[in-house]
Amino acid sequence: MISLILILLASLFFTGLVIWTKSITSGRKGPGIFQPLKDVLRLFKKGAVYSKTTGIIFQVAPTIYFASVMMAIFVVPFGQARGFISFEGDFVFFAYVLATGKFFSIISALDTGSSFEGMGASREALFSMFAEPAFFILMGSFALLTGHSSFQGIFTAMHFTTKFSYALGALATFVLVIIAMVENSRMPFDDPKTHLELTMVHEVMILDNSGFDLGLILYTTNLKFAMYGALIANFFIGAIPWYLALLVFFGVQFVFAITIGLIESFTARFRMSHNAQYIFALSSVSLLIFFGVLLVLGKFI
Amino acid sequence: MINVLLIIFTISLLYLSIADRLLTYIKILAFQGIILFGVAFIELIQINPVNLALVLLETIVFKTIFVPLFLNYIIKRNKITRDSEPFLPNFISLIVITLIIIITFLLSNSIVDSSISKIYFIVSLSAIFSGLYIIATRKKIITHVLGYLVIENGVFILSLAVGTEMPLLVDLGILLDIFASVFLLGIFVNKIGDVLKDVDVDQLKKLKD
Amino acid sequence: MIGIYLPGAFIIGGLLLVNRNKMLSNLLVLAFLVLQWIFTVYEYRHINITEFNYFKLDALALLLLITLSIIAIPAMYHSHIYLTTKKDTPRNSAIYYAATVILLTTLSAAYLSNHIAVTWIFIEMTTLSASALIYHRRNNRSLEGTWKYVFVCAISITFVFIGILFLSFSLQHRGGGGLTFDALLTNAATINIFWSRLAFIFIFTGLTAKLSLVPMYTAGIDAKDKAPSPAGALFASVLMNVGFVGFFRIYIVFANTSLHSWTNHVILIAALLSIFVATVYMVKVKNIKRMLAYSSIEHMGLIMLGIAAGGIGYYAAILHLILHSFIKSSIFFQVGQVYRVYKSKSIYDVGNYFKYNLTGAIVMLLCFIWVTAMPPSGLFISELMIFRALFQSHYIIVMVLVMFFLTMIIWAFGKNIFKLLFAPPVGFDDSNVVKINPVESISQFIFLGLIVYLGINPPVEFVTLIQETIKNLPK
Amino acid sequence: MFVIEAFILTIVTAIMVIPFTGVRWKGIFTITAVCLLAILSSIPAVTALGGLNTEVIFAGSSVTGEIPVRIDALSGCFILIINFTFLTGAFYGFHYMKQYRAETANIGLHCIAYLLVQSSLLSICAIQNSILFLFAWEIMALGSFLLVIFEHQKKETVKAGINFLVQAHVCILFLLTGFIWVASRMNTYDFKAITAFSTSYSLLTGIVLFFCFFIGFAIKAGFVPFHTWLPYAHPASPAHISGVMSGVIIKIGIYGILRMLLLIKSDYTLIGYIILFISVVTGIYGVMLAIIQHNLKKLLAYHSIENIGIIGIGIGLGCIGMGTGNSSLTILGFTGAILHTFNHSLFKSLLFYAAGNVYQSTHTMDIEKLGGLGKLMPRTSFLFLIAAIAICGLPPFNGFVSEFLIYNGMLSGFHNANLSFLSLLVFSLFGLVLIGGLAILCFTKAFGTVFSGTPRHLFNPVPSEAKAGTLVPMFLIMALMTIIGIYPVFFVRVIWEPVRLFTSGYEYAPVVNFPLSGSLSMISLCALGFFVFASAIYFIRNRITARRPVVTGPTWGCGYLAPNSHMQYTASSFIRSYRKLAEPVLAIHKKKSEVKGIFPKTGLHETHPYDKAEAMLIDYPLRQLKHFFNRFTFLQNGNPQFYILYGVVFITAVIIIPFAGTALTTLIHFFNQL
Repeated sequence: MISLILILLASLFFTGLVIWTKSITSGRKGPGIFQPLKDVLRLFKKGAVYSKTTGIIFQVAPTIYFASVMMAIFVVPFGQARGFISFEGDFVFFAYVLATGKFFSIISALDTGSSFEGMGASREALFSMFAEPAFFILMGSFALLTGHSSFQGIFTAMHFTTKFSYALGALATFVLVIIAMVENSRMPFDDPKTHLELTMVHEVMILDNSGFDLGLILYTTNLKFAMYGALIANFFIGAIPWYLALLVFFGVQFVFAITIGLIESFTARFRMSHNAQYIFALSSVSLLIFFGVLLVLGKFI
Repeated sequence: MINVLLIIFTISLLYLSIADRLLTYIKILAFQGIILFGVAFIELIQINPVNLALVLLETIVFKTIFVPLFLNYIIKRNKITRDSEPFLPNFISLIVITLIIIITFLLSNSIVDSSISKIYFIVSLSAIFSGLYIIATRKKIITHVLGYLVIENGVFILSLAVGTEMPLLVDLGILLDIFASVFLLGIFVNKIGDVLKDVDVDQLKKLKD
Repeated sequence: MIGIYLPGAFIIGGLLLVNRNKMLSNLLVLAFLVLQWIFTVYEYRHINITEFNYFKLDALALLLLITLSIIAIPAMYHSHIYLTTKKDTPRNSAIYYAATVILLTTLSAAYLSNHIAVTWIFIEMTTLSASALIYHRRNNRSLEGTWKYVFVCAISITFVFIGILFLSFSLQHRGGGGLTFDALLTNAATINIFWSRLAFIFIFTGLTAKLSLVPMYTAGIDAKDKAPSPAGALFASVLMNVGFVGFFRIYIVFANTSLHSWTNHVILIAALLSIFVATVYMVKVKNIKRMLAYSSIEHMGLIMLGIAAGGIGYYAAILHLILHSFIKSSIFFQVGQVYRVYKSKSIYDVGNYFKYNLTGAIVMLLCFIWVTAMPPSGLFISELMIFRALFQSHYIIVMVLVMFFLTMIIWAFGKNIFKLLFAPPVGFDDSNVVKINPVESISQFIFLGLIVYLGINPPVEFVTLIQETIKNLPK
Repeated sequence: MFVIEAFILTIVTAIMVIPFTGVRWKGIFTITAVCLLAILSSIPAVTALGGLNTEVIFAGSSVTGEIPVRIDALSGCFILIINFTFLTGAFYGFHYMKQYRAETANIGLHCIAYLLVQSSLLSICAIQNSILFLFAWEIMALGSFLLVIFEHQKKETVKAGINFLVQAHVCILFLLTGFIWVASRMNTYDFKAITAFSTSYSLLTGIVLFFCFFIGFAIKAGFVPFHTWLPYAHPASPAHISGVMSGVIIKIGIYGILRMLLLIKSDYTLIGYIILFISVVTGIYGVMLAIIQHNLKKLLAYHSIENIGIIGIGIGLGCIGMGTGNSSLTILGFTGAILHTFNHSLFKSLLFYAAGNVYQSTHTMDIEKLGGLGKLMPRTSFLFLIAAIAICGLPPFNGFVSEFLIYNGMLSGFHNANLSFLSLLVFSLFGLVLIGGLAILCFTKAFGTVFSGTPRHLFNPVPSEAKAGTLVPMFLIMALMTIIGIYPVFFVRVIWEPVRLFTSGYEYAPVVNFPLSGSLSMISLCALGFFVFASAIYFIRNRITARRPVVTGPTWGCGYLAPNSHMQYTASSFIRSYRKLAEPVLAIHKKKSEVKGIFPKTGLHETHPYDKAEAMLIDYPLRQLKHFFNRFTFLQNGNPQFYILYGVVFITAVIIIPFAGTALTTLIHFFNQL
């Protein structure tokens, strides 16, 4: 329950922080941290323009997208405190429920019958497909390490005992950060600020959304960031007292947001056709983690 | 005496291999009939007279007179060209038939059983294989029949080997002889000549897969 | 009884030959069938009694005689339909009927004969009557088929005769009765190995012409193709059985000598080659009747495999032989109908049979299932047992090979049959298609049912007869 | 006992009556018979699931021996699955076939075949005598063949049918070999002999025997590389047949595998490893090929292969659990497998029915021609959507539950696993996730191009929603899917009995409770929560947006003002980037002419997906074989001289070869003596 509140809190400022970092690095003052939130609220108040081509799917999809992310957030724990929902194998549910949302956003993009939105949809489907194995192998490795298969179980039972396991944690953080980038269509994989539809992923999918729906989608992006931030934070919280944990949580969220801002400021977008390879490389990294876990457990003889 | 006759029979096989004209084939067949008559007469003298008469009648009337005349009639009636038209040159045929005779001779040497005189075995087997060889290497359908008749003669000799103990088998051989020759030639004279103008083997190669 | 049967049947045959009256010929045919059945029933009551020194009805003869008598009825019926629809001249019909009657009579006599020479005579006579049937259509091709059949059969019969001579050489006591199968069997142990080896190989090779096996199967294909379908049915069933009788009786003798395993190997090789050849040509041929003829080769190969494998394979082989007779005859009867619809046997000209003759198409479909030995066909049971026999005698590679070939055969067979049944025909004018009365298919349905019955739930008597047949074989 | 007799009576009566009735009554009779058969067979099935097995032994004949009919929980479970699918199939098919009523004979055959397939499938689950089992098996194969070739005017249909038949025969040959093996050693055809056989001979024997059966069943089930018949048979058949076929006919292969696992006592660990590996490959390969298909039904067919892979993963895990004594792995694996079998039968039949509706209103299955059907056929598209979500294994529907169980099986397998098993587990984890991701790609493509957007092709008449008659059974399936998604605990409890059969062999402490019951109830909570939550938000959204102004206009064309339907993103473009990546593994025949010059002529780009496994394992060997066979076609050359020669050659060969053989051995002996 507590994690839900914290994530909601983090989601309020996360994107703003990213934008703020980017402005600072490019020498501008930049908008306020809550500007994205204000945008969303403004969108909520607006009317909508619907394409003649679209049907009910198009109208339902943003809602389901949002709901799916919320469902995923319910599962995320906060240190020893369970998430809103917690059970054995809940990370499977986490990944799959996110996929449900993605499924809807893809078909809603295709529902517009546009020459561009399908492009984004295609990429979104492909990229997230490649990102998922990495996540599962990562979680599987930790499940193996800890002997638990729920988020909460894994995170509470995880102790970085040796130096080697710190390396594993770092790798895992890296993987999760990249996954978050992919899932949110951020910089090295996608440039949300580009002006060429041909090179966009997420943004081009929602070209036709407007009004409340668009607001919902934008806010969902914030939520998703905060959610991944929370996951990463959980790696470091472990069994420390709640006030420290709170500190760590927000610290991680801050660092995460600023990192994203920095990455976006200083790197260029990958070539679209190479994206798949990079994302797939994540699985390899996760495999490394897995072998690392095997080493820790002494299964490698 | 039997041995002499059988050797002459074998020599007739060699002659068969180099014969060019169909008429020569027929003459050789008639000649073989006479030899068989002699062999049968000497070999089967002890069996019951009715049976012996039948055998002798078959050899002399059927093999030496009736069949050659009939063949002659067919050749004339169907206007078959006189040449035997082998696929292989006669020289090779001669060598092959000689080889056949030699091999059967060598083969029979390995037989340990003494109850059968080997000469029958050698001569009949040579005749059978020579007949098969003639069938395989001649172009005309009529030569197939001729080759078949040579085989029959060979079989007849073989049957003579046990003729005294089992005359029934000799009778069967005769039956086979009459049946097959009459039947094959019958088809020939009635149908093939009418339907197919040029009596070549190639005419009968339509039914295939 | 055979003393009455043979002359009686020959007289009927002779009368049929000279008679030109339609009504009378029908009556005569009927009379023959009645005679045939009386004979069968009588012989069934008097099993294992020697008649006229040379005839003895044993279990195998009884089984095949009953099979023949059963097949004879629809064969005559379908011949009747064939001749009436074709509006043949009375002379041709007369020859056809007479030849069929003589064929059936000589076959029955050949089944019954207990002397190798007598068997040989009757087998020779079957060639004679069969050739009349092959030449029935009286055109170039049928003449060619007849000529080849007669010629190849003449040679093969000579081979058999040579084999018999060798067999007589091999005997220690060459008495008059020395060549009856019973005598051969009792003297099997004292037989001369050298001569009997030669004897077996010659007899076997000679009989393959009738058996439809490699090496002399060739002419039989043309015969089954060129003969009218009802006659083809007889060729592919009872005529093949006569070859089997000759072979099997001599095989029993050899199985009791030291040559047993050698004969098994010879048979096995011939059987495997047969199945292989059947596969090669089943894939290739586009003529339905020829395809069926090749399928007969395949089945005979399977039967021989059963014999070669021994054990349960003996039972399976006999069962397979009988079932195959029924299925092959019914499928040939059905092909007659197909020919009447399309006026062609080529697979390119036929199609959509389902539309033109529903009952016939269903029969054809079932026949396909039955003949390829798919359950619920009884042939499946016999094939299963043959495979089991192969397995038990450690011929596993052979089994795998055969299974592979059978699969290819099913593929090829199925492709053609389904083309016939379902694919629309090219260039076929269906404005006046011959309507075929479903009644004509009843016999086929009965046969199909019989096959299932005999295969899955054989009556005790049937099983005993087969056991009786194979009792003299070593276990 | 009574049930079995009534069962036989029903099927015989139906087959006798149907050919002689009017075309309308054929359908009604069939449905009645299907219902009767279903009810009759479900009675022992339900009691078996309750833990009360039925065993009746018929006397049989001298050939078959005793015919035991045993219905245990595993059979019962499959019987129920079969019955449900066949019922919905019959009701759907009844309406689907209405437009073919002119072909009376064909319909009659179809009805009979349908009944035959149902009854034979049910019998397969119950009969435990090899011969009768093979009989039922082949009747099933032949019946389904007849069902497949219903539209036999089309050349491809007959071709697909023959392909199906031949492979079904290969399948039966493998089974036959296995049964013969057992029968020749144990001298009985009873299934119990298999157990006795595997325990009395070496471990290796058991493994080889199992794989003999496994290949046989795998052909039916469609495991790669034995799957090649499947993508042809499914598109060729009418929709309800595709549904039934994909739903249950291929599942009978799964039944067979499970049955053999119960019967054969052997080294389960090794068996499990192999099954697991094959299944992962099957799953990935199936879905990889599914994505590139342009024919909707073919796409679904390949997807069946994928799902068989998932089921196989479950079985493989369960097997390893049996072998290593990890009972929770066993339970989770088999529960996942059986539940997924059931689930797949639901959503795949639903998908095929929906595809059938599309086919009936548009008369094409080419995805590139379809589009925008969502508005014309809203109910069908809704049903397709639900099924698509379910088949991708996404919550809150049933597909997720079974995949969740399998995932948890993998996770529980992590405990006390050795290195090789762990590597395999990670491989299969990776595989399963990849399968899930690719499935999403596949079904977003399918749904997106068929039902979303604008039509790509002008259909005349304009496609319209299917008749209510076809939709009712579909909604029924959907309801069941939703129920499983929301309340899986009940279903897991139902299949608890069959799963327990697999654990019964343990000497380890028997597990009484299901290991994941807590999670499952949470899943149902989540699913329900998801529904409620999403509806609530949608409700709020509607309340808010109701007061706002709404404008409709053309789709945003990024400044281009005259877009048309051809400019829509197509299915091939949707998967283009995927295709580029997957090309090395797949065989895609491309035909294209580039656009050249300033005033270019028409450009062209066609892709024809093909199956590389099929090309390598079926087409190439067949071609070679044909060449080989063709070399022997000189035999029947029409020349009687040759015919005679064969005889001579045979005789000489038989005489000479032994001589030559002895001579050779003597020679070798001589050289050895030197």
